[in-house]
Amino acid sequence: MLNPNKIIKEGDRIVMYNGKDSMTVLTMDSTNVYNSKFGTYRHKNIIGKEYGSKLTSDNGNGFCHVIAMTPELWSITLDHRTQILFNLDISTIIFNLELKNGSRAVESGTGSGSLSSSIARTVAPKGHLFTFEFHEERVKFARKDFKDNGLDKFITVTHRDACGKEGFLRDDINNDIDAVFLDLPSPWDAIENAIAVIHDGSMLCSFSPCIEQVQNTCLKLASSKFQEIKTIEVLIRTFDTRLQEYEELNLSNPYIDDNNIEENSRGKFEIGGIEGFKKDKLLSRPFTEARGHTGYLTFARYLPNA
Amino acid sequence: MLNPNKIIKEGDRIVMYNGKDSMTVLTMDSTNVYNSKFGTYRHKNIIGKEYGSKLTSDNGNGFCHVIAMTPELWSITLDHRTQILFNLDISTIIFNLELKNGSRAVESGTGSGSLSSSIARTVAPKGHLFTFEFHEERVKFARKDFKDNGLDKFITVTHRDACGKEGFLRDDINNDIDAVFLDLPSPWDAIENAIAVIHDGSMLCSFSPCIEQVQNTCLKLASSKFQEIKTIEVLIRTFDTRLQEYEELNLSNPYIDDNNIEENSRGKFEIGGIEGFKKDKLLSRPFTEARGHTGYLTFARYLPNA
Amino acid sequence: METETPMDVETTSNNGNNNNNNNNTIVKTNSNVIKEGDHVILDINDGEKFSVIKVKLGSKVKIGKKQILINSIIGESYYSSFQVSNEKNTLERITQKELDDRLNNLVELNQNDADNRNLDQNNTAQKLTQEDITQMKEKGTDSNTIIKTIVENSESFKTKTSFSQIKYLKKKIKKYSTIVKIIKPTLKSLTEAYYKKDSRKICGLRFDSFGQLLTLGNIRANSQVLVVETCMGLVTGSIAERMNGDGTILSAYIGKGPSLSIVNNFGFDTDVLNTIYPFNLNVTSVLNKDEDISKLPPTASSGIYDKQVKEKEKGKQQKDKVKEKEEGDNNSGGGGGGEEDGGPKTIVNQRNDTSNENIVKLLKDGVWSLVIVTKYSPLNILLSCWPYLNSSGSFVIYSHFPQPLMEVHQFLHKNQMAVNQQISEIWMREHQVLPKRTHPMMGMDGASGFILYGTKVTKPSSIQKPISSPTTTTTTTTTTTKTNNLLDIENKVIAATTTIVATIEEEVENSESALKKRRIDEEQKKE
Amino acid sequence: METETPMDVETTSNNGNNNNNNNNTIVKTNSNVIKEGDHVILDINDGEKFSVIKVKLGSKVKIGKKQILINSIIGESYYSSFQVSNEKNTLERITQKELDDRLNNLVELNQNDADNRNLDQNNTAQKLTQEDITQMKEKGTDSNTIIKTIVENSESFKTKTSFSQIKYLKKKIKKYSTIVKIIKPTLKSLTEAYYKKDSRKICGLRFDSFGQLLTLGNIRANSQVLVVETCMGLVTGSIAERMNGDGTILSAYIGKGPSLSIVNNFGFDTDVLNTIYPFNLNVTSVLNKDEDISKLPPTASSGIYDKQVKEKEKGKQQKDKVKEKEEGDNNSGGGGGGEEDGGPKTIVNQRNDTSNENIVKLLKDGVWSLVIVTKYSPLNILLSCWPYLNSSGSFVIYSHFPQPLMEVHQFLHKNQMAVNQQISEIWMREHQVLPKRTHPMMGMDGASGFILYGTKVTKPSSIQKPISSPTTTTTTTTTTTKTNNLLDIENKVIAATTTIVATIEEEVENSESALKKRRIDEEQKKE
Repeated sequence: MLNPNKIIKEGDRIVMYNGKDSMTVLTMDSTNVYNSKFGTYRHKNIIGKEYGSKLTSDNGNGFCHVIAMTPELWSITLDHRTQILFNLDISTIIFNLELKNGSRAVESGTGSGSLSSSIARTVAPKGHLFTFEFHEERVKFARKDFKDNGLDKFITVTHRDACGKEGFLRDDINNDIDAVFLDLPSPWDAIENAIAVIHDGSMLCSFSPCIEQVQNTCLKLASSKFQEIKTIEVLIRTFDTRLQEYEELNLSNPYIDDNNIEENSRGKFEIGGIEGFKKDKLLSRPFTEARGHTGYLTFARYLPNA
Repeated sequence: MLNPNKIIKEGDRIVMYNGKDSMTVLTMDSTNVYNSKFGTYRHKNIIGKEYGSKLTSDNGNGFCHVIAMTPELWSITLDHRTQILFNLDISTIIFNLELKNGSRAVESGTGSGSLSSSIARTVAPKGHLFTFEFHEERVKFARKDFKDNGLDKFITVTHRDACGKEGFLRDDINNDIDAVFLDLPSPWDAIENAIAVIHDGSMLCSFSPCIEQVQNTCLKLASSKFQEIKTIEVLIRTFDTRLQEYEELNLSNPYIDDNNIEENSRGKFEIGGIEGFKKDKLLSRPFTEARGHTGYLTFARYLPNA
Repeated sequence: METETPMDVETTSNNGNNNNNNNNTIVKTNSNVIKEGDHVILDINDGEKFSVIKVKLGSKVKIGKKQILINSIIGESYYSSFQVSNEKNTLERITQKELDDRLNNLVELNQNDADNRNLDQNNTAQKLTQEDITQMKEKGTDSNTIIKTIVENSESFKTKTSFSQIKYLKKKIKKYSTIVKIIKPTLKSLTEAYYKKDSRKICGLRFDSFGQLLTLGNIRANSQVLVVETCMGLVTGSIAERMNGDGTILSAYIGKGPSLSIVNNFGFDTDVLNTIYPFNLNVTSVLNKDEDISKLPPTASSGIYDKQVKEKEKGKQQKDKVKEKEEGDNNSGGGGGGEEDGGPKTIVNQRNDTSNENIVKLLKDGVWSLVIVTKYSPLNILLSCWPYLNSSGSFVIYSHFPQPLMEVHQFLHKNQMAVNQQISEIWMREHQVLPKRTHPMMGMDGASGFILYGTKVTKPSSIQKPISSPTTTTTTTTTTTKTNNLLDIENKVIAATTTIVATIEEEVENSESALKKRRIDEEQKKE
Repeated sequence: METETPMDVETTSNNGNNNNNNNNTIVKTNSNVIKEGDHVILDINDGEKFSVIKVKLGSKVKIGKKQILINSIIGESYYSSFQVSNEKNTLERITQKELDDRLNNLVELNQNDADNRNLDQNNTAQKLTQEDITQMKEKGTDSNTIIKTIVENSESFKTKTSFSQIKYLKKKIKKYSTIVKIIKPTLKSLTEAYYKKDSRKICGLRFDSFGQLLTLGNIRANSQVLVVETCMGLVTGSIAERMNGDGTILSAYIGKGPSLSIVNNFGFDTDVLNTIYPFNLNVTSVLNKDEDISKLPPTASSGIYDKQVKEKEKGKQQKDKVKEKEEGDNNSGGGGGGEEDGGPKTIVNQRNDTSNENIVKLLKDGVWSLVIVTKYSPLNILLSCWPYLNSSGSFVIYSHFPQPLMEVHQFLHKNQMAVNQQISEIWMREHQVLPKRTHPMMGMDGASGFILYGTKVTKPSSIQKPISSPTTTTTTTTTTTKTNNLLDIENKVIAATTTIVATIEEEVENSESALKKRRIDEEQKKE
């Protein structure tokens, strides 16, 4: 996922793109064949092509764009075992946790591994993500996905309850964690465990859907030497942008000459004695179906000495 | 406020408009003079003019638009004695309380009378608003304002605590209230009083800034034979729309001929060896300073028999 | 005021001990009871489907695949719920409490809050096959039994939290039984129903934008309003409801005849219907050209006209026209003709004069509000109606897209035809308020549409004819004019705008600073 | 990796018991301590003002009207607060607890929650005049005493709720004393500081949009990125911080020389600075014309270059150029040159080769990400850089306005140059979380700006030269071309778009249905 070449080769994980709603992940295996309503593609015919190419299917009936994998595409295409964090929440978390190449981060729970993949991209290759998940099946799935996506070198998955006695303690963690992310039903129960692995100045983020969880978390943070406690909501607004057929009526008025309208002959029509014409106009509006809530993001910095 | 004539006459309340931030309310009195940084205007020179006219000041140095009063302009120009409800909240409240000419409504508290004026416009002339306010000074101000704006026939102001024993009971109210609006610190304490004056099918709305108030209110409503309980937030997004100077750089690329750009000579410039030109473009963006919260609106219908 | 029809009782039989402005009688205790002759909305399964019908003893309504007798709703309260009895094909009253109890009695709910640590992710926890369930249904098993069986065969149900269990049961109840709620048709309920059903038919007008439209349009009784809409009459009806018999609504249609079928569904009294004057928008266009108005065809009959009455009046030769009208109706309603339009047509405007001559007279008298909600480009419509809006009157335009409103805004601003203009959009979100589970709803309607409003003003000299070209950015239109002319216009516009940009800037900054100031004021007050 | 400078200790002295990808040493316990040589942000009175300085024993900073010695911050923790001692002109450490206690000890707070029933609305509750207060200040009275006196003379203070009292006191403390917080310069803290100070200098790039920009741009270590920005280097710096020494950043400037002064304020190590290759955007333009690159002037020196070193290298004849550059700097930075730029210049790119020849080589090798954040119209910039973005690479453009992004979107879509395109905006709100007083903040930043992102694709045959005319709506530009030509273009565009409209529709609907589907999936999972 992190270092695509320009040319597709055996073993690569690629995305077959046919629209935002129609993406498929393939691992290149020259003995294999990909079948879809967009045509049949032998992997060996894909291998050797440039990433980003528009491929024609083997029988010539369909086409498909083949693009390189990113954590964002991965989060769209993955099988949603749990609710996943949305892209905007992820980017806001990474920005405010001050992650970069070299950071050492802790996450709980792992869930579908969507945030984990994004964190790994950011902290690799010098840093590391330790992710904790109490659900055994999810641990297995996550480990496999990280390996398949070539992220396993940068992510360690631990099967453990973050609120339990052991918390985030591991032999390879030694008060050197720069950032902790919590997505738990009772995040306040994991805050002492977080404190055990972070250092002066580390950041913590808790994601919760309900305001009551936020209230408890903020109280716990305030009484645990955290400062800069801040709760925000971020929601994405996406726009439907396109050349749109738009109808103009030719009505007289005392303010502008309308003969320029009459000269336009594209798609002229008449309705109830009024003349009109159609034109293509570049219009944009927010999508009606939108996401009204994902969760509240609470950020805080651990400052035991300030 | 409700029945402006086309021509300004003695005693009219008008708005001197010089921009969204610069409006003044005047009551026409032919002996009076209006002085502002936009010039001096003798009222007698304003009287007789058409509403909506652009007036030149008496000394010819300034100008001003004179427009008719509306509840919206009133709410902008009034002296904010308390926090006022915003226009969008007001229109949402009126819509969902199903108010119309003929409705009988109860409001508490009166506050600055901003919502009261809007309700009065909607229920007049066949209906009536009974508004209750526990702060004596506000009662006096409100009565005066309603009279000055010609709304006093449609609004009765009562100086009373809505949560007190008497509640909304009056001789001229007899289980015939169609809609109740509550803007109180503890709205749940006024709900029994509201029930005493409404009828089967009446609507109630409570406005609260804090979520804890909403939680208490919803619990009380659910246990008091209200149905269709719904809490919403509405926020206005306003747009800065204007012809804007926009700079285009003339850079070569393999995709479009750029000679059409070079021919445009308006505001040509050069920066770091790159040629560019300025053009006016109609652009729009949301204002940076926006209102992030006014309050939660909780609506419910009283259905003791359903 | 007479009470000729039994519809809209609340309004027409409005009297009692009110202060001084009320010449009607109040019988509030009856106003919430469903009576014969009422128009009612049937809300089937909490918004799954809506129908508007006129209540008549003995009439049947198609719900699902069956014809259901509605007699039992007469005399009951509005907003009551009824269950469809599959055996008797009738509606049976069911209270909210019964619905709730049913939920609680159906199965025992979990008392401990289970966590989902060991929850199996594969949804293979149901032992019944879809076939088993279909069989039960076909046998006519009652819904409670079906649900109980499903639950008993669900492995995962026991591990759910009580909250999830309730959610699950509610879904199943909705799936296996039909609940009908009888709703009073009002602006609010009709807007909700049409928006849910197919918002395109009402130009996507969401309730909150609709509220703004009426507020910013300064809609009130005893006013004159000019409305241009392609929302099947919902906007005209909303204004009529607000005015409730006092005022004048000039309702311009685009097409062969008025397309106001939703006006019927309000169940308005004759007084209210008589405030509506439908006319062809072409009248304003012809009037603006100083052409002879008498050449225009008269206002054709429409959904809000009783066809039979009209036909009698106008004779056989009108028949073709009516047919054409119906086509026009369908066109402008975006496919119209759903079952909500199927109710018997009421008689409108028996007393008001909708002749073109009278429309022209009313237009020339002037209106205080101009309201535009159509699928067409708004600038030409606005300008065509502009001469009839009184100076200082309010205009308000709703559009799906911001771009057309930007053009109108710029045109009116540039030519100093309006002040106090503002383009806005609404961000609206619903909240789930439950103990320990309070949060905004996950789903949200992201598109309120856009509204431009403002106040018409005049220059000292009276209206001058401004330079042409709507804005610098309208394009396909502008670019096809003769070129010399075009370049001239460009130059003029550019020359004209440099100063204007400054003026707007000023106003805009003022408006930002006004908000700041208000905020400071408020904070000081809060102390 | 060497540790040549004491800056950015956390990164450069990074080692210890990590798994397998870490060849550095960790001394985490020291990483949060302020040391000589560190770049730090001084946050004065909670965002009232920011300064970035390089810490040196004995150096003074101007705070208010005084020169304050900063020695005392060395050795203290980052994010600590200091009070300005007016007597000694030094900074004195004050803990959060002390600040809180001060609030509580100052006066006795109200224990009962007063209501505001009898609150006098006129703000005449203060018996002290402004003159009295000024006199106290001039006498050098310490802030605590001033506040105490003000409170004692306030009639209304006693009637306030304890919550309002605290709010009131906090405000007064802020007004009558100066608290300085020492913040570590990072992408997050610098973005916050510059956004608060003058967001126009950084093109209005808000933190959440910035996060999206880096995520959607697929920014990561060991990648190649082409960035065009007029944000004084904040965007270039952000990418450098993320990459932290591993990768290549081609940073195109528009003007006489690089305008990257904010890059200095990150306090980057040489390794990190060496990943940045500034070059004149004109290089891509010249390269696209197949003209001789050697005719272009070399990359001029800039804020991120040590002037002295450069001058020595290039000789005296460059002096004029440096002056010009500074002007260019000011222009594109929107008035730049505030005190935050005044710190000593660090040395950048001593090892990397920023000759135009090497830039051309790096461009031709291709980049995986193209990031554009400028005040200029983005389409031409994007197209000029497009040949150097690898196929399947990510592009992301930030703009204050949606309209320019719509044009880019349409152009790339029409010519099938990109897939997975999306224009978006962020709605962000902060919340006050307090017992019984939880609510969203009343004030909100309503303008996140707009982002367009997408993935570059190529056609099977290799890039064809598409038809000209950016979009049908660009106007002033298009309309001034020769008319015959223009009409031709119009027709072509219109012909081309009819089919495209359908394609988009399909994709758009898919995307809506995808959201629906996901929601259903989630709900099923929740059960």
